[in-house]
Amino acid sequence: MATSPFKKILIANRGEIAVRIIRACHEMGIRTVAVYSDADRDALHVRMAMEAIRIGPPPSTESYLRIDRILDAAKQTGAEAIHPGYGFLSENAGFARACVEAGVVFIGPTGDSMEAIGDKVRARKLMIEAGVPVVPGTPPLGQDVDKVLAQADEIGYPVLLKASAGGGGKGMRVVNSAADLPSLLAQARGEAASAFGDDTVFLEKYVLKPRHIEVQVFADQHGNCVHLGERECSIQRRHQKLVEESPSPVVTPEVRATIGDLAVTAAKAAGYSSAGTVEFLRGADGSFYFMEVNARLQVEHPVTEMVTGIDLVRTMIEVAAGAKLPFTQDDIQLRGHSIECRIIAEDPSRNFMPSPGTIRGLRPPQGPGVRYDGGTYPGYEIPIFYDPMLSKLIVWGADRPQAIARMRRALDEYRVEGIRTSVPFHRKLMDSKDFVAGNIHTGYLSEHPELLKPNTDPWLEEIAVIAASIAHFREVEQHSARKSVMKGGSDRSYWKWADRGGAWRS
Amino acid sequence: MATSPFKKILIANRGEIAVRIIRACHEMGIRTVAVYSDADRDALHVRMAMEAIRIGPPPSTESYLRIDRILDAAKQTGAEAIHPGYGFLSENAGFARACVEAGVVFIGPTGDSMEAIGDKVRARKLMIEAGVPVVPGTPPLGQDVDKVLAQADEIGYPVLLKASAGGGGKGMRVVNSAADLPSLLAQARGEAASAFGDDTVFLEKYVLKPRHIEVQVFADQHGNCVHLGERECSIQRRHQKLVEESPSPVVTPEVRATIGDLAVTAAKAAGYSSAGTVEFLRGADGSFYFMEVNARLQVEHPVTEMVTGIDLVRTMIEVAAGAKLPFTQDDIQLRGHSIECRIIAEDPSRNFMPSPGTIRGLRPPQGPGVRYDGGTYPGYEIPIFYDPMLSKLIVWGADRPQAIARMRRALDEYRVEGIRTSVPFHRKLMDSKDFVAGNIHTGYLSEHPELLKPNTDPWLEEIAVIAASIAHFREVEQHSARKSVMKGGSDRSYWKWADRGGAWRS
Amino acid sequence: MKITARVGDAVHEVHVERRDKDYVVEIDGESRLVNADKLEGDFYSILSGGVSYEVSVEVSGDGYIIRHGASEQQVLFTDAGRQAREMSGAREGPQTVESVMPGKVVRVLVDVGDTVTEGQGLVVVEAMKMENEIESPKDGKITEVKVEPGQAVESGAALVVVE
Amino acid sequence: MKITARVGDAVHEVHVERRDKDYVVEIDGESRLVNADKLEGDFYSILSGGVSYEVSVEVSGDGYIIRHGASEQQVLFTDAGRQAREMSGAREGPQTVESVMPGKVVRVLVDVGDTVTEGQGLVVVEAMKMENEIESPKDGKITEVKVEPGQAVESGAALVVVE
Repeated sequence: MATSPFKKILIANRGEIAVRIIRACHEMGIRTVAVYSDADRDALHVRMAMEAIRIGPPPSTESYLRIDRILDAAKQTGAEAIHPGYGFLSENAGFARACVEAGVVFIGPTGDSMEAIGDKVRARKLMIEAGVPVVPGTPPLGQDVDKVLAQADEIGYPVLLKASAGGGGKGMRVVNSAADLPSLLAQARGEAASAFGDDTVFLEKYVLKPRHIEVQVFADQHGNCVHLGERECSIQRRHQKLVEESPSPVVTPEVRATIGDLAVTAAKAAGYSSAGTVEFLRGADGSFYFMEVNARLQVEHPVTEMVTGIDLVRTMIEVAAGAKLPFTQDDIQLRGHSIECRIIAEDPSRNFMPSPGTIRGLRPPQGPGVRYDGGTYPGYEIPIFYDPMLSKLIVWGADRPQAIARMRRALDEYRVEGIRTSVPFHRKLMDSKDFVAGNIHTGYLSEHPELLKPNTDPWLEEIAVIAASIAHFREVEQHSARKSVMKGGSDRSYWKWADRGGAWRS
Repeated sequence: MATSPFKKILIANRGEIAVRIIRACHEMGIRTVAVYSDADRDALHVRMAMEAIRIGPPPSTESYLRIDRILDAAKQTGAEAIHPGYGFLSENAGFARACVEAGVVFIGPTGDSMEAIGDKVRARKLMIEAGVPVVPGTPPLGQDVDKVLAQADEIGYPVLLKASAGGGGKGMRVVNSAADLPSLLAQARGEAASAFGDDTVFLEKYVLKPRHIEVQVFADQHGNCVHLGERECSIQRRHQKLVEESPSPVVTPEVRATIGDLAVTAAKAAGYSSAGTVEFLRGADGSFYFMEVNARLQVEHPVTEMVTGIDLVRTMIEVAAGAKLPFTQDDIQLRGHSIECRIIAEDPSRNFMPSPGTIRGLRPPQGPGVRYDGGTYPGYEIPIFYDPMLSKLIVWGADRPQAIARMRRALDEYRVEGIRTSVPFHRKLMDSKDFVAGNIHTGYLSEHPELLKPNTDPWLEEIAVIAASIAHFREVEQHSARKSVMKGGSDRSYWKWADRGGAWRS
Repeated sequence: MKITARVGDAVHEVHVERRDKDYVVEIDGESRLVNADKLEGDFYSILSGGVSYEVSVEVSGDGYIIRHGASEQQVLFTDAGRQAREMSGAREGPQTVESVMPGKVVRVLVDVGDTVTEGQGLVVVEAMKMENEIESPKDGKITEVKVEPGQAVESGAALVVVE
Repeated sequence: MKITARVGDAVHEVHVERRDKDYVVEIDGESRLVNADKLEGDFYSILSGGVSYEVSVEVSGDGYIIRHGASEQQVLFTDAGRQAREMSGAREGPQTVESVMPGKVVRVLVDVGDTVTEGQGLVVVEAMKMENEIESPKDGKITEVKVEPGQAVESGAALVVVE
């Protein structure tokens, strides 16, 4: 606390995670450097950072994925370290090495350990050698489709296509039959190439009704490594997480110790340092399969922070500067329950269709037990080039029922105008019997499309008609009044502009 | 959790505490009824409650202090219980009894126990009998000023004038010499009468450089009573708390156990139930004097919630419905450190002059470890009839230095436009060496007027001039542009209105 | 003022007038006195019969999106003639399929002359790193393709015509 | 555009002009290139020499209140004539003491003809449950009392005149 480990840190990311890291730095008395593409001149991370450097045009391949420009920005500003956030270059071993070569500390694992466990194929091999159960699967697939078909036959359908280089469901496809395989293979490769610049994919047995449960590990550069409990992330759409919680409703202290030890073993074997996540699939029978390691900070890290009381970003920075872990395994005590909802600019009632646009109005929820990690503000126009996540809404409660009740309350307070968001979906989910009982799996949402439909309470329809009618009445009334102020003026479109939110941004 | 203790609760309060209680009710699945004066039709608690009943004109004596109207509202809406919040009728034993007579549960202690320990004079007697050290003082003062002068002489100057009926510094005055006594006595009586409807005051020895440390107690109706640690509330102006924290930087676990037991003994002796606070003065020598009991929820309850993980408002509601305390003394574990800043609509650089007006813009701080309990919104006009507190900004950190660092960061994010607030003062305080070292006492602010002065960094002056100049340039430019849109129109004042925030509220 | 409001499939006849500081709102013949204050942004505080509603009212096309709690409801205001047209099936005849969001066309899945069925994918538009298939609103034949891969499109841009 | 800006006691000569999307801001002869985007409400994002400032700019009387972090700074724009008047001592002659806030007059502490000293309390105004003494801005004599106890006053209302 007394002295900051670094004087200045560059954040090689955007959106809520850049803001999250900037907050941690400012709390540590560290100056911050934001980088931004042309689409992000007015983004929140640029506003909040102490310095800001433009790194290129909107497409991430020309900006946030440009190692050379990011290192230039670090050199130009004298940043001593770089935090990569998640996504973009966060699991790029080449970037981690380039930082070291440029004399800048990379806040994360070394390039070597990243490659050792970050690559899914190599990680599987590592786990098999260590005796950790893994889901049956293949090495990277070749270009010969017939051979791929044979490999799939050997595993048995359904199979899962996965990108070697990335996470977050990009380049991932479920294949139910041989007939679907060629086209889905092409799609997966295309998506992998555009998301990670690498079209390598592989096949895996598709476990039915699995739960996604992951363990947070933390290691320093002195050989110390602990786990910080698990997160349950089974509520997903298109293989992307929408809701996460800690602890998992099905993990007992004994199971936690078992999978926690397994995760620590994996991290130590790879010479890992910094924060990392070991992902498992849990079958309906309670068996855990190793899935992959995310060699970076996760989107859902806040639920772990809420129950452990540990600031993961702060600790990453301290550990990157060479500090020993400030806690031992015995120090880690879980208190209460935390849930996170990823609020995305998508319309759940239209199958999560992207809903970019301008956020006209924004009221985040507040009050006890509510944490809001946002990356937007009123008047902000969401760029179409990047991830659709607007914010993470995180709550803490003394137990899971209290946390769910608090999340309901918080979602009811949360208001976003101008675009459609996942808020109505999240609210319905918090009322669903299965979620409340903890009976979920990664395919839960596709089995429950009713959760995506809008609410149709009759009283809600009534108040909606009342409100819309009064608003309309007032608009007509004011329009007439203003017309007379104008003394016959006719620039109606301008008035509409002035009335309908022009003042948000001028 | 399974079933709510009440179906509907009326909140006999306004501002942030009404909002706080509404949130707790909604999390428990309880319908809420707000009451409001004519000045509060558009207040946040009215917006957020499920039902809202008008109870009279703006002055609190005609609205929030009107027992008859509040009970009428409860009857009209079928509310089964009333939460009084703090201030107003919260420590009025007559109100507590009137609720019971009307068949409505009063969420707080019984009228009898409230009188037994709520009245400062009776409470002192109770404590003296129990052998708890108290500050030397008098019974309620009579009208004979000469007799009062004699009583003050007996105690020895400086003495403190205090209202028997109330807290929060209302009707409180420090008297340094006999010459000042008559006019200060009149002032104290006037203020007490207008704040509590009771002008009874008494004298007390004024302890020099004392710390204000209070213990949170919680009792149920079954004889169980625990303490939830202490709060340090020594940063005050005009005897009103501005910053509170838990734990206190000077209380050791041993001292905590001692004063905690003392507080529990006091609460049990009075047959107390619900949440209550036992206030102590701590002299520079480490000795504690009993000061008074607040037989209600305190403004600063959130810092206790943050370190204990216990929702005090929820527990008050459960206990009022007859539930046993859901925790024992052994269950209470303090984790980390929490600080609260009371953000008030006053101008610190003009000696905390009230700064009422319209909140044109509002951006509360967000992110990890930040809790914001607010009672306002952008466009809200702060009524002149009530307390100037806008919000409570609460942070949690793993230890005190982290909590202070987080509060600095949160204050830097917090923006209120249209009025002056205490934010700049709070920010300066968080940097002051004495505060950081925990070396504070209740007179600290009057000894450090430099904390009230605005920041005068040269770089801040430079950026202020740049920003103001560009804003001015843009305004002039836009004004010209619009003039030409108007084709010679001259309604300049209207345009200025439209440009300067008219869209906040129309 | 008379308004015809449509919520989903339901149609309501609404009449609104001011009475002092309040509004009298009649919906399908049932009248109620409503106090409604416009607050910041799109927010309204509405008191009706002692019940308090905090709603936000967003202007959207021909109507409004009303949000209450985490729920949202679209209310469309229609005049009688237009409503009749819509009811009698605007889906007959040639129909232009529009992009429902700004983005980049990554694939065009049909050619002029192709026969398509309702729900069949026509064009894939990428936005926010997500590929989205724009589907055919009805069975028919493609008479026009107005975009090509790589092209940037705005929300509402014409993609193909189905007849 | 030329502006004279006053911050506290300091006076700065400022020149602002546009250059493409940026502004050239010269302060007391020192020039810098500034990129400034106006965002929601009163917020500006300002980039100057790679440094990022998020400020809010509130219009206030003859100038602006600029907020950066938790700090605030008042910047007044004055023309030369007015500035000269103020510098030469506007405090000579009769001066009307105004209420600095809306509230209720609870006590008037002086009568016409009283001699007062700078800082002496003249009128007590109550707002937000707090009594506030309005003080005399200078030594002088009360020539007029414009309010009485119980009276409601707006911010800026004349209370007394000191000469």
